[in-house]
Amino acid sequence: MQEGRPLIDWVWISSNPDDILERVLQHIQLTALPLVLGFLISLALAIWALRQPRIYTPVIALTGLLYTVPSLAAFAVLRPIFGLSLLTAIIPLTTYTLLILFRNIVAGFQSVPPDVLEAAEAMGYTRRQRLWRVQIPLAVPLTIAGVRLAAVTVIGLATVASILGDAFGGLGQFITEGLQQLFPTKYLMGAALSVALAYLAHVLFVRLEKAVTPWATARARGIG
Amino acid sequence: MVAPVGRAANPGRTLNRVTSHGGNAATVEFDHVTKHYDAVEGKNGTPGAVNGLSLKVPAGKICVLVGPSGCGKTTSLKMVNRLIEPTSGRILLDGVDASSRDVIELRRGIGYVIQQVGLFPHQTIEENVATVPRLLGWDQSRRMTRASELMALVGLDPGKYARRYPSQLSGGERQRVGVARALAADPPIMLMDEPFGAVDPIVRERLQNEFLRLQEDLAKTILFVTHDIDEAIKMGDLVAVFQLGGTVAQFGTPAEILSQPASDFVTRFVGSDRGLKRLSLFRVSDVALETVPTARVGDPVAPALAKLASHPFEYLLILDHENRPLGWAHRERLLLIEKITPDLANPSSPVLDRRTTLKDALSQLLEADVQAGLVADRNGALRGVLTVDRIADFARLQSISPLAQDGLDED
Amino acid sequence: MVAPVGRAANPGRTLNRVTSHGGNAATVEFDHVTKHYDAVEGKNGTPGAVNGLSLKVPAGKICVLVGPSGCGKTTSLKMVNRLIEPTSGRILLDGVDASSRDVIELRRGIGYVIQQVGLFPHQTIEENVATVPRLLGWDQSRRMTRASELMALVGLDPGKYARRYPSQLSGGERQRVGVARALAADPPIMLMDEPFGAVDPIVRERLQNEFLRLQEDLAKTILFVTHDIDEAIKMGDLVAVFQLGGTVAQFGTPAEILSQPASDFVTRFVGSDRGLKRLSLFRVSDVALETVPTARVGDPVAPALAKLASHPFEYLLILDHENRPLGWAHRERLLLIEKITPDLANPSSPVLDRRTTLKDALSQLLEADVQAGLVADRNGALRGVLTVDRIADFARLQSISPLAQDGLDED
Amino acid sequence: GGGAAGTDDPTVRIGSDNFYESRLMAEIYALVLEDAGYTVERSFGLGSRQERAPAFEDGQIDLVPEYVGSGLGYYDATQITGDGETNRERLATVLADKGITVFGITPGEDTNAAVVRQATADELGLSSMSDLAAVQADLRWGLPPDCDENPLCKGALEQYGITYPPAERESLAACDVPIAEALNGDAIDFAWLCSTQPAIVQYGFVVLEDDLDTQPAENIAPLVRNDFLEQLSDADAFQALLDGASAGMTTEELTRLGVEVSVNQREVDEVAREWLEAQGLLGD
Amino acid sequence: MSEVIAWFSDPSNWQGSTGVPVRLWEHVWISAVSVAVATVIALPVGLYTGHTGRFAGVAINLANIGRAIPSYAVLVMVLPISLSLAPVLGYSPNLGLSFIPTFTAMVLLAIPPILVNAHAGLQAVDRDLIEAARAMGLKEREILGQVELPIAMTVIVGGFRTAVLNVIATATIGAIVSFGGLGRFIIDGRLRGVAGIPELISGAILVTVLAVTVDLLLGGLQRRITPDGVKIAEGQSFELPKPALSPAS
Ligand SMILES: Nc1ncnc2c1ncn2[C@@H]1O[C@H](COP(=O)(O)OP(=O)(O)OP(=O)(O)O)[C@@H](O)[C@H]1O
Ligand SMILES: Nc1ncnc2c1ncn2[C@@H]1O[C@H](COP(=O)(O)OP(=O)(O)OP(=O)(O)O)[C@@H](O)[C@H]1O
Ligand SMILES: [Mg+2]
Ligand SMILES: [Mg+2]
Repeated sequence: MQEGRPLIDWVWISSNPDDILERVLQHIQLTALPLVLGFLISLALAIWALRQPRIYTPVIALTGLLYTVPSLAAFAVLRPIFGLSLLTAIIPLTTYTLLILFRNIVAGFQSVPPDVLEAAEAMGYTRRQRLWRVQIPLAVPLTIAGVRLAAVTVIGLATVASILGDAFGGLGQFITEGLQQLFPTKYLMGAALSVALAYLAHVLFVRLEKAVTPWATARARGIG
Repeated sequence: MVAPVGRAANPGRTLNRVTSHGGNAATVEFDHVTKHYDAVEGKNGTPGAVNGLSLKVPAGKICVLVGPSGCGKTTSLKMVNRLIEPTSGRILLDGVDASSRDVIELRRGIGYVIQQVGLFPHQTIEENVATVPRLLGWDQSRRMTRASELMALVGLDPGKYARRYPSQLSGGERQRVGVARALAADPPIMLMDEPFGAVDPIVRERLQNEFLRLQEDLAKTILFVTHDIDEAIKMGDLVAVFQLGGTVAQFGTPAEILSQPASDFVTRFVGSDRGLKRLSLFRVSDVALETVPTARVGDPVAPALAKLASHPFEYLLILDHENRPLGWAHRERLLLIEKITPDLANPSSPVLDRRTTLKDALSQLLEADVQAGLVADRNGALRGVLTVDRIADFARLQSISPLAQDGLDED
Repeated sequence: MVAPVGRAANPGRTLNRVTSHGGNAATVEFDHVTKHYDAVEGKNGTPGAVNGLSLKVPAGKICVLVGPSGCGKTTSLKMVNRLIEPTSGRILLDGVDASSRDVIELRRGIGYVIQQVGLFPHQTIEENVATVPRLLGWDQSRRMTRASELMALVGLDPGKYARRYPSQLSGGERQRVGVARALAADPPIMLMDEPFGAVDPIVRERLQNEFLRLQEDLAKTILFVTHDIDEAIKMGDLVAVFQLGGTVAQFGTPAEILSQPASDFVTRFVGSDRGLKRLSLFRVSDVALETVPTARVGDPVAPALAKLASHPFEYLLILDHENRPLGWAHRERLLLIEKITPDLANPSSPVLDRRTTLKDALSQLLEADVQAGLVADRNGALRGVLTVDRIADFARLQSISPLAQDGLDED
Repeated sequence: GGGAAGTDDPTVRIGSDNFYESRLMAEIYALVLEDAGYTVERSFGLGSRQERAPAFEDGQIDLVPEYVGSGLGYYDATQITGDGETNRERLATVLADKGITVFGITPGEDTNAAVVRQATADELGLSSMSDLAAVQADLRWGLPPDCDENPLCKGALEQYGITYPPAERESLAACDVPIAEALNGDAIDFAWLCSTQPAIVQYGFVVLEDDLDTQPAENIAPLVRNDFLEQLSDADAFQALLDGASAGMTTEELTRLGVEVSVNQREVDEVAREWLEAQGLLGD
Repeated sequence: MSEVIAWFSDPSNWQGSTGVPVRLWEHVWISAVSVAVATVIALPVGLYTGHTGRFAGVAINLANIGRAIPSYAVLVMVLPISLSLAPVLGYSPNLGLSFIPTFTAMVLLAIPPILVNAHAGLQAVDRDLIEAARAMGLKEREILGQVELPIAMTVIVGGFRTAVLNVIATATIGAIVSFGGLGRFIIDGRLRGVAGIPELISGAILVTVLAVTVDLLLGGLQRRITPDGVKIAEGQSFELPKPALSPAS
């Protein structure tokens, strides 16, 4: 660290807005793709588990297993296979979302009150109608809570993708570069921006949850 | 012979207006229906949740299934819309075996109301009510019209409630929405499982009355589950008393159940004040009234005194010019005067409406100074006097030959 | 003058055995107590959940707080054990301001039973019951003894239930555990908030009776919340009818409330069969019985016929040698014989226990062929005859001067 | 722009390892090529040589700056020498089989440097690596995790009479930030750094002379895939551009630019462009 | 794959200070210490906010967002600080080099799930139950200890499990700052490129096996620590196991 240089170098920040924006967008991409993919996979698994409760435990075990694979190792193993493509970064990040998303989606479906399901059945909803018009909408709050949690987690994890190369660096790139340059502004900003992004995602999903569940009472929603 | 009242507690009701197959209603018949639950993980199966149930509900009638907890009421109900399939036996709807019909289409033609209401929390009241019409593919505007209509029918202002969510309603309001939703596609049959069980007694009473008033016009065939015998008597054209083990201890009109309990179990179940409960099935208009000595304001006293002399009663009932009763005057107060004046009248008797139930009438009489109820017609003119004795006599006659009294139309 | 019955529906009960300060009981007094809730996040505060409540409950009595939903019953109750602190006013327990006492120690001396029971799911029944003794530092064996004792007291076999968990009990059994737990440290005061609200009517009736029987021995001071007026009348020595806005519409004995409702609200709240309800406060033994012509089996017929001649009644009541009534014989059947034989007796009248409530007695009379109830003493010997007219007369007298009839001991 | 590039010339995919100097050289080459009208795609920061080399051999990138010593060592450690040009030729021979051409080297180099704190040097009288053997037991050694299999690490130490593995050893990647910090923070007494690493200047570390010449010459040269070169309209011009850029990069310049990036915390692309402009290597 | 098997069957990988047993022990040790310290920090906070409802929004939001803090960044950011504090505070610089940065990163990683679950577990306890306890004269401390904690224990241990899982998987990064543990195999493997992949995969397998084993053990603990009455009650209302990882927070 050079003498006299402030911990946070505002000049650098203000003179590199494009760089910062590019990295932020990259980070968002690194987070959003795994989230979407992970969500689709988890939803399918959850629907399957609801029809076939037996698979719940094995799926939890498997997704739990994937969750514990150290990310450094996952990236390193996948790189020779998938090369420098985005897939190498996306696959491990996706697998990390599965445990959280699957559990929450299932919990969401389970939170549908049995009397509501029975009423739907008694009114002559077909299985499909019941799924799409009753179960899925009512599973939304817990599902979004899961997506929110997964988003925050992946935003943190995505910083590790920078080991794959600058192209997948996202905000992790600032951390890597900042350390190589012994430039606190950079690595602090990398960390701070990823936390800020997490906060934004948090707020976004909390808002989204409110917006798509106008029926929920404030109490049912709880905190966090 | 006295014309019986199916359910007199709701004075506005005229049961007989509903003709057997009039309106949109269907017969429901249980034909030796049995349901055994399979043993599920750890739990024992129930040997017979319902055992050989045979029961025929005429179209347009309310049949109440009543009994202690766990006796198979809900199970019986759910077999009608095939939420549960019977182990054996058939359920016939208008003579057609329910099991032969497409289950989705069958259910859309059967309204279903449950204690927990089961409203869709994510849909507005309007959307909830229009659920079955939507399933049936009605267009938007027709659905919304229907929803408004039904909300008005169950006493909810559509302007105020249409856009609310169930969580924004009180328990009583939710129950009404539940009823409206079940009625949406004008189903010939309604199944109601303790629909008013979760609301407080005051609200429950109101909902019961409102529902009976509705049913007057709707004339659906209704299976109604409750474990409250008073509710059963009040709501039912027919009552099936279930006992543990899923059998019917007695099936009949409320009057039959109250006057001739078929077993000790039924006797205990209907309770120790059975005699009084039975009085609530009849109305003042069902009793032959007594005549008492009367005189109009302005009449000379002498003939009135003469009437009194030939009567065991010591009071004269004073009427106004339109024959409306003003009150009683003791014989002795008449001795010194010439003309009947209004100030002689002591209004210490209850005035009874002809549609008051005998139970309420008796209650009012017991509290009165002069235990003779003045019964007036629509214009307030005296029709006669009801005494405790008359009620007692009536009750005695009824209990001697209750079946002869029972005029419920059979199909 | 007739001795009134605090709560006659429980025939085994003798209220007056409890002396005012006898047993372990305390007076509870509300002295101008008001509670305003603060507005909380979004919700408006309630201007006055309870408004200037003044009420004095003598030691050893059950005071029922009854009223529609939201009228402040629960709030009032919770101020006694300071789960809620009053905005103004004082609550005195045996004359001592509750707010001046250590809140933990105060609460350990007040039993608390709620509708949801609030049993600890992670503790066995035994541990649940012994909660307060444990807090008070009793040793293990004393706690377990006490728990067994209490379980037996509320009718749960300790051998069978002690080691179970709450989730393994039925609703009614859980309520009993709730009561046992509240009684564990023999607190002088019990607060019960709709304790029997969640169980079905049959179980509720049983729990009510059991509790009244318990209270005979325990003689706690009890504040009991319900919204069911029948329960209030049955359980209360005193009843406070609350109305919306947190004020007391009427405070008095059940008899007062029923015979002299203080306002339209109370009238509507107690219901249209108030007169009959009031009859349930009295017992057959409270009514002056009629004497009728009687004859023993084996007696000559002639004197009996003579008695009948001097009596408006046309039936002779035939007794056995121990004066136990056998049944009625019409005058005409006596004309051709010489001695009274048992086969003359037609047993078509109800036999009434002296402890039967008048309401039940009336109900039984109304159903009978001969509407004259035979009242016997402990040995079955005839004490007299109760007719519908006698009950009607009794009711009229009661409603003329109900207050004079009311002999509930005051402190 | 100079305009050496033909219109049909393919995009140049340039890679680099994940540290500033490799990025810097890659950026210099990229800028020169762009200036000449080539289209460049940057895939920098691909990790260590071990991770980057497979990607390069697979053809996922076309060009990468390489240290001729370590680069040769990666394939055949027995061939390395202390002379840059020799190393380049040998590396070119090795890579010819793999379809890779080695362009001209920079005059400057960045060798592996055995480094101690000034205080340690003073106290123990250390100036060359030969001095280490006598005090080896007193030192806490910061060695890369792969030292065991690396002749330039384990082999070199043993040549200096140091018993391997030393008693007190921390596993820290060479030339990286943590190892420099650890040395500065007195968690280790000996570290393998890179000779141009700014931390040496910054923290005043003493570079011990490699008196037995165990470390190879580490001049830098661009490695280019032949299949890429074949697609160029003028491969010679292409090489001339890069050789021209490499020619100006002396050890002093490398060190100075390293300080610019790591100590003055300037952006690599900015420093690279500035240097090229100063060298007059950019068209305008 | 066969190379991975070969790696596992090579006795040299199982011996000495760089062998699997030592690395495993180091890994377990750092994980245990970090989670323990995180528990000491997070549990009281979660219990406080859960019991009182006070500061809940702040604490839970912070904890939730804290999940996004990159452990790697924490590690290298702490490194210079912990090294420079060594002479000041008098601890060994070696601690400052490897233990303190790894430990700090792991503690920060473990705090959010423990805190959030402790909070959510207490919040989920039926309010009537707490009121009943209060009415019986239980002090706030007793309510927490005798009612809320036992009932919330399942959820609380669930958060602990998540924390342990996260920490075991992530403690590998300690190898970057010369900390031992199973991360050594992964980091070293990476440095050795293609040749190191068997070692790297072996390391990853060891980490995963460790994590899953510990998770199963904790699952057993969780079941054991859940009061019987609560288990029975839940058995009656749930068909599938409840999510322990993310209690809808
Ligand atoms: N799905 C099921 N599996 C096994 N047994 C069941 C099932 N549903 C109900 N039973 C049992 O069948 C019997 C009848 O149940 P049902 O629900 O019909 O009673 P109910 O009369 O409606 O009682 P309640 O008044 O409590 O609602 C009970 O003994 C009940 O325990
Ligand atoms: N914590 C609170 N904050 C604000 N208002 C409250 C609170 N608790 C109760 N109230 C309000 O105070 C009034 C009285 O409530 P209380 O619970 O005492 O009624 P209740 O008579 O017990 O009713 P119920 O029969 O429904 O139990 C109601 O209007 C209620 O909404
Ligand atoms: Mg039922
Ligand atoms: Mg209440």
